Amino acid sequence: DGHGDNLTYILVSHAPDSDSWWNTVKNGVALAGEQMGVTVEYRNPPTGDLADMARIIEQAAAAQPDGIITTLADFDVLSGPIRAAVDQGIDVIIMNSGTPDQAREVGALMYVGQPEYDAGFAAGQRAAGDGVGSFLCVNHYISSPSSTERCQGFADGLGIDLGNQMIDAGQDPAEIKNRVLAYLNTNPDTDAVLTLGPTSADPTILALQENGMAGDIYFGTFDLGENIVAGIKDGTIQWGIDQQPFLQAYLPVVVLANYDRYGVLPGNNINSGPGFVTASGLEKVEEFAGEFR
Amino acid sequence: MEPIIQMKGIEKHFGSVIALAGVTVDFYPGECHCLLGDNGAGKSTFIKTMSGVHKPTHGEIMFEGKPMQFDDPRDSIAAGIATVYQDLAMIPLMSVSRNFFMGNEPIKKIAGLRFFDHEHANEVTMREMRNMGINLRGPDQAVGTLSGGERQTVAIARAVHFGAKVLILDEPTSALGVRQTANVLATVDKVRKQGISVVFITHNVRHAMAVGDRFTVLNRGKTYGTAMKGEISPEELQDMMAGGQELATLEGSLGGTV
Amino acid sequence: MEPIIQMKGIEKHFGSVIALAGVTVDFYPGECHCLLGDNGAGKSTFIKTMSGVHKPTHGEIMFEGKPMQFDDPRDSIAAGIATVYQDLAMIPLMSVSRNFFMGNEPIKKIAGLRFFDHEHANEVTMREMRNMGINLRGPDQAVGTLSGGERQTVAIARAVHFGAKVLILDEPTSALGVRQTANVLATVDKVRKQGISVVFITHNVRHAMAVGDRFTVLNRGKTYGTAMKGEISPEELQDMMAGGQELATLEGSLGGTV
Amino acid sequence: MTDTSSTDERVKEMSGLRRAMIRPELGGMVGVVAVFTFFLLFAFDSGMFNMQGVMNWTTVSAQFMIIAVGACLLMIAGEFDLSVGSMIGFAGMMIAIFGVVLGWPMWIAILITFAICIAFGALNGYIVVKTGLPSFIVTLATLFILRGFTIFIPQTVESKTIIGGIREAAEGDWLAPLFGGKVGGPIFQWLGDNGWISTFTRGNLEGQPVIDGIPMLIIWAIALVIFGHIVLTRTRFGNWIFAAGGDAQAARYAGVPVDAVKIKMFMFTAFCATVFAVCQVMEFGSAGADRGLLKEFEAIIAVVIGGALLTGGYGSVIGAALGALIFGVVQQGLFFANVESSLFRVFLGVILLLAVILNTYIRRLITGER
Amino acid sequence: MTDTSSTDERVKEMSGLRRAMIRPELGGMVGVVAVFTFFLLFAFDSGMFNMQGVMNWTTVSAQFMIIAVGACLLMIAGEFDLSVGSMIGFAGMMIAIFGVVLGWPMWIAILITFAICIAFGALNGYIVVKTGLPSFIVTLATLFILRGFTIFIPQTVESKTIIGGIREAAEGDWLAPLFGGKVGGPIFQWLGDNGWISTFTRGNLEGQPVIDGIPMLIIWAIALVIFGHIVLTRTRFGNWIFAAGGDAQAARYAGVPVDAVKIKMFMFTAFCATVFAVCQVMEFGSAGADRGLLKEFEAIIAVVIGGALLTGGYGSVIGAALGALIFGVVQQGLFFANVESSLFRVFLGVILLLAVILNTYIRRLITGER
Ligand SMILES: Nc1ncnc2c1ncn2[C@@H]1O[C@H](COP(=O)(O)OP(=O)(O)OP(=O)(O)O)[C@@H](O)[C@H]1O
Ligand SMILES: Nc1ncnc2c1ncn2[C@@H]1O[C@H](COP(=O)(O)OP(=O)(O)OP(=O)(O)O)[C@@H](O)[C@H]1O
Ligand SMILES: [Mg+2]
Ligand SMILES: [Mg+2]
Repeated sequence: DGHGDNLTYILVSHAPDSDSWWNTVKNGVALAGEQMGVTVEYRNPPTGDLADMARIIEQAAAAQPDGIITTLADFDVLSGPIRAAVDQGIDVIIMNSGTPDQAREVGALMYVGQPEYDAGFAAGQRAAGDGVGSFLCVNHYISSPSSTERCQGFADGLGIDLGNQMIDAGQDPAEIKNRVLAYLNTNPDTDAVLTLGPTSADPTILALQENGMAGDIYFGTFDLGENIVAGIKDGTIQWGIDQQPFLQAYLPVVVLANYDRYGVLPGNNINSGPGFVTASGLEKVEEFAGEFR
Repeated sequence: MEPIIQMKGIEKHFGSVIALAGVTVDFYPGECHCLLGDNGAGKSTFIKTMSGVHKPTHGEIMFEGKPMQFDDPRDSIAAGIATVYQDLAMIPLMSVSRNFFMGNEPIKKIAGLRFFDHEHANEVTMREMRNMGINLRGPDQAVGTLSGGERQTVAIARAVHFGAKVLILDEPTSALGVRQTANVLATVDKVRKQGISVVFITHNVRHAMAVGDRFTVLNRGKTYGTAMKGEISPEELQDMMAGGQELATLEGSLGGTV
Repeated sequence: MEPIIQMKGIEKHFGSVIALAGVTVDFYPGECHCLLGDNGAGKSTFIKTMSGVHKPTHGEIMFEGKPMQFDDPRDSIAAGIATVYQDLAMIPLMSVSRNFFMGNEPIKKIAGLRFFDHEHANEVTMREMRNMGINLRGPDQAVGTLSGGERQTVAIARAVHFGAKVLILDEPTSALGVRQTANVLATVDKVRKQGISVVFITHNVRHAMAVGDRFTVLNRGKTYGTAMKGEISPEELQDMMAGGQELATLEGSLGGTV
Repeated sequence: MTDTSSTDERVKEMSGLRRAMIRPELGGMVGVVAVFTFFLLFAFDSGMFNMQGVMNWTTVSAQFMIIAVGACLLMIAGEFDLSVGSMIGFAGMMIAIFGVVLGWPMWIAILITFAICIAFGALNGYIVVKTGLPSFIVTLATLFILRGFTIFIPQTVESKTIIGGIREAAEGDWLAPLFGGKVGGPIFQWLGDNGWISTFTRGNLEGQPVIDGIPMLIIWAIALVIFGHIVLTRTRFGNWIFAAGGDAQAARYAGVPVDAVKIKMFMFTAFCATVFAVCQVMEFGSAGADRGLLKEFEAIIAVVIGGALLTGGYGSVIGAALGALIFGVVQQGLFFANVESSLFRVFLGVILLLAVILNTYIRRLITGER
Repeated sequence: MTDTSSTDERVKEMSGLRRAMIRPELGGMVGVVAVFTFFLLFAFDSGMFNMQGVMNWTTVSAQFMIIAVGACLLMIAGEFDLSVGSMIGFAGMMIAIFGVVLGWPMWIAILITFAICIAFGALNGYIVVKTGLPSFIVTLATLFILRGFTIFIPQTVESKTIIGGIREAAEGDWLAPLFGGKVGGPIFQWLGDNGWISTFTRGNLEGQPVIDGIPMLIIWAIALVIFGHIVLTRTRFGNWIFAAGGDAQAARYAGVPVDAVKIKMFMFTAFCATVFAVCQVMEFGSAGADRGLLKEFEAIIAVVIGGALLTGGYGSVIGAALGALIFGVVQQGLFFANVESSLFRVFLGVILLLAVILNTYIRRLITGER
């Protein structure tokens, strides 16, 4: 229809490029770009350094795209470059991390995502309802603030102190597995396990299978993956919190494209999560886990 | 008599430096051939082309009458050339006996598998070193704890022990004491008598005269001349070694040869 | 005459190895004192305790009559002792002139700031090397491209240039050609005449006899004896250097001294 | 022989015991004793020393051992390999691509992966020996290149960075159990039935023995350590490894095929990394683009704690194995002892420092180094 | 002087131009030309070469330069420092702890942080020179220890791993703008007003120049490069740095205070890392436990691309700065050129390899190395 034919958007994430979860986001933007007929580029700091990410946002602004979609992993670091981009007239949508308030503060159009602390808190409340009184948080990315927020939110939701219940698990599956085993061995009265993504969930499933606690101990996890879905199916995992990264990537592209073309904009932020995925209704999740789920 | 090695018109360039500008020398079995010359004349470079460390830029090497190309010291060792380099080939952290047998490890078969025969190695090492006049504390002493002269002796003993047809010694006596020097010269003499061709580099005219059968002087990368024993006096030889330039004279007693 | 350095009962142990077992020697200004002895006798270790590389396990060092402790080569250099070590003190990747002035960089003031005076350094280096009989390609040539003898010459020229009261030379001539050797010996002679105390280590009896005023022989970490010039013949000296043990004899011409 | 050494009056007496004690492995042994004493005192009732606990830190240590053996021999040969971690990720991903995405039989996938990875190791070695560049730089480049491909390939072909389903694909394969299986299951069952070893008291495995077999990972670790130790100390090739690392030029002069030795050691390191990767994907059933991150450092640390010299020419495989054991025990022990887990890095750094200082002292005693 | 060199008939002629060209920096220069040619061809209209784009890769390069200068001098002095990255994280966290958590005036926080970090650098150096251990191992230990504290301290005192509010705490401080400020704002305003540089064409900054000043980061980078270059090539201390790295024993024999030189270089590296960290926290306003990850490698890579020898004794600060420029331009340029980001590592690895091979060739020409 001739409106805004050559639209270009850039999505900037904070994830190191080996982080498997972000793959769904890449697939989401690719699909949205194709469907909307726009170009979407994906960029991220290779080592996950947020200061590098700030430079990438500056770089993105210098490239003069029609819009930027970015995470707000650390408000202090990223607010400057994002505001600068907004100030020069680039439309910005915040996705994944940060809060709706922060998004408003930097002048973004909207926020699409799942506030991490809130998601952890909701999960904690749910677990408290199920009678959980103590837990183990398997943090495979200890230096990232959002990981810690999830654990903290969960503890607060349970109404207990986080204390020593969060372990720095590292990224190696064997080490994660054996650290979980070691912790549970030393603290056999632990009621629940919380993992923060496939990286920590997959080895934890194996650990629980090995020490016989699979299905016995309360097990919740953030984010989905093939093994997590299988775990939910066979009852090892009670629930997975799906923040639907696909939507976090897909929707902003659609919103921006329509905004640029027709000036239409939803009136509110979009919470893509937390959605609790349980054993009921798993087929679609199963089919697309790791790709679109 | 057939020469065992013929070096024909050897040239060697290092980048913009011409270290050898065409050197032709023949080496005969049973003879001790002394290579003499000023510092930087190219002696070490020359014998390194013989032992496969450097590939000559131009020129030909004939070994036992056949053209030969050594790509690696391994090849020359396999052909029967043993070399004692000026920059020593010893591993300081390894024991004397491991160093002695480096590259020639004795093998003992156990259940069909080939193992390093440490007992044999230790025994031979101690014996050979004693023959050279060095009493080791033990075969497992690290080479790094030996004095410079002691290391030199290990290198020479090793080359003599494994040397087959040609033995090249690059300034072997320079770091040695009087007694060790006498031993090395006696060894050279003995080896030569066994029909082995010895190439001997030295700056000491007297050492050269003592064991040499033939003398070749290098000067600035070229052959300055070759002489047989008896054809030349120590004083003449010394003048040639200094490249024909005048020597600084001492008022004192340093008459004659240095 | 007052000795400039007195070494009294120096002992040096390396772990379980006793390298020096009590050595006492005095060094006088204007004299060339030759240190002789077998390989591993402890000569290098001895002069290293003098130049601050090693700290003696026991014993005392008196410098100009006062007890002195050198914790570092810097201290001995500051006191006026210049040393040419057997294991050379050259940096291969650095240029000849930077090596020459290493530790003694000439300073030029620009706007009150102290800068390295490269022109001066280059000029002095070229001149001093030419005096020693070495023609450098240029002062910025890397030391790594020099032959062993050429490097040795740089080290000696450097020590002579900066040496103040004592010049220690550990086997300086061992790697040198005839011409360079003559130069070094002439230099030692010249330096000595300027009233500097020279400590000269060598295995070559003739070099020792040529420039030495006093001869001390070490044997297995102990003093074997000291003699003045004229009191001793080359043959006697050679026997002492060999530690009194018999020399291997050559059938050939190697009569007299090695 | 002894009489010769005793004739040198310049050598002080050294007792036979002291001489027997002073070995390259001594530092590692002291470390092991220290570490175990520490945890026996502070974490005895934490379950660290019951069957399950022992199996726990043994498995972690075995993992370190597998890569430490390769790193150790390579380090003794005078080089090191920073691409081990990336190689682990890459190897796992290749198995997933061949075995799951392309659906080839698992044994073919495994063998091809071994071939590719060993070829990469050979390439590393070839570049190092031909250009004379430090291996630090060359393998740093490979680190980036391999990791880049490990992320890029699965993303391009499958649009994901974790590929699962490997366990299913390996079912019934003859080669896969050699990496992912467990041995001795019946024995443990029998032991458990007779009450010789404890059984689970909770959960759905209640009544079964706490250990259901020894993972092949541990068998591989032991086999590689023995193999490496014998090659290094008892063969001609072992002498060449020492020589190549001690002084490559000197070794070359003496006729040691230094380049070949170094290249072979790079290949062996790649082999060990691949063994690690295959065991891992077989156990966990998936390959991820972020597997093996920083493993190269852990291998180097274990080797150095075990007494090897970073600059080559000195070290011991047994020492490296002890280093790996220390590393594993400390890492898991801190969890058993309930220490704040972010302090693990601080501990690791301190232990590393202490270990190398001790080892340097021991090495000086042995070699009489100047 | 020239006549002396021309008297040696054994030296082939070398043209004056060739001789002037062959410098340690040559590799870096060739690399810069190659990289710019590449991106001018493939990313010209991507915004990479407009004012804003130039500022973007300049800033990134300046960041690399700051740590590369320290790493370069240290590497020439024969050591290297793997703890740079952890030091950056640690320094930032210290400023946050002192300035925000404890609420001290920002200039005190900055000065104390400098003091602590330089003391850590000195400790690194002290351990290295006193024990004779390779700096790889010692600083690897420091890497873990510092990172451990950087995670542990904020978690203990604040129970989070990011501490913000630094910009607010630094308001009105006299020292902070030296790191976080921008200079030349009025000039750019004037340039923009006169149409000399482009201005924003939309948004609420419309009409303002696209660049509102040069960040102090860039000023620091330039100042450090100039300082490092002069010290290295024109002073006595510079000669000592070369000597200490070329052969420590030989330098010691010649009376160079090698230990002091090395310790000072470790301190200077720590200083550079702290400058980096302070600029970063002042610009971004928060300190995080994961800041600086892997920066040590980036510094080493820049230095090596710039022609320095990993084993010490050879290199150039200008070269290191060019290396940092190449690194920065490539990293940002690939984003401008929209290359798949996982391929960045592959590029980096390949560039690193090519650069060192070129540099080795050049070095051999210069030094006539054997
Ligand atoms: N690898 C090399 N690269 C550059 N130049 C070299 C190399 N090897 C030797 N040269 C040069 O070649 C010349 C001959 O050196 P060589 O070592 O052969 O001399 P030499 O006769 O053995 O001297 P000396 O008696 O001092 O040992 C010297 O000028 C030296 O600088
Ligand atoms: N740092 C050290 N550690 C252990 N042993 C040493 C050390 N330095 C020297 N030695 C030993 O001390 C003894 C004396 O060595 P030194 O180098 O002083 O002998 P030297 O008289 O200089 O011999 P040469 O004539 O061969 O140079 C030797 O046996 C040597 O092995
Ligand atoms: Mg020579
Ligand atoms: Mg000596």
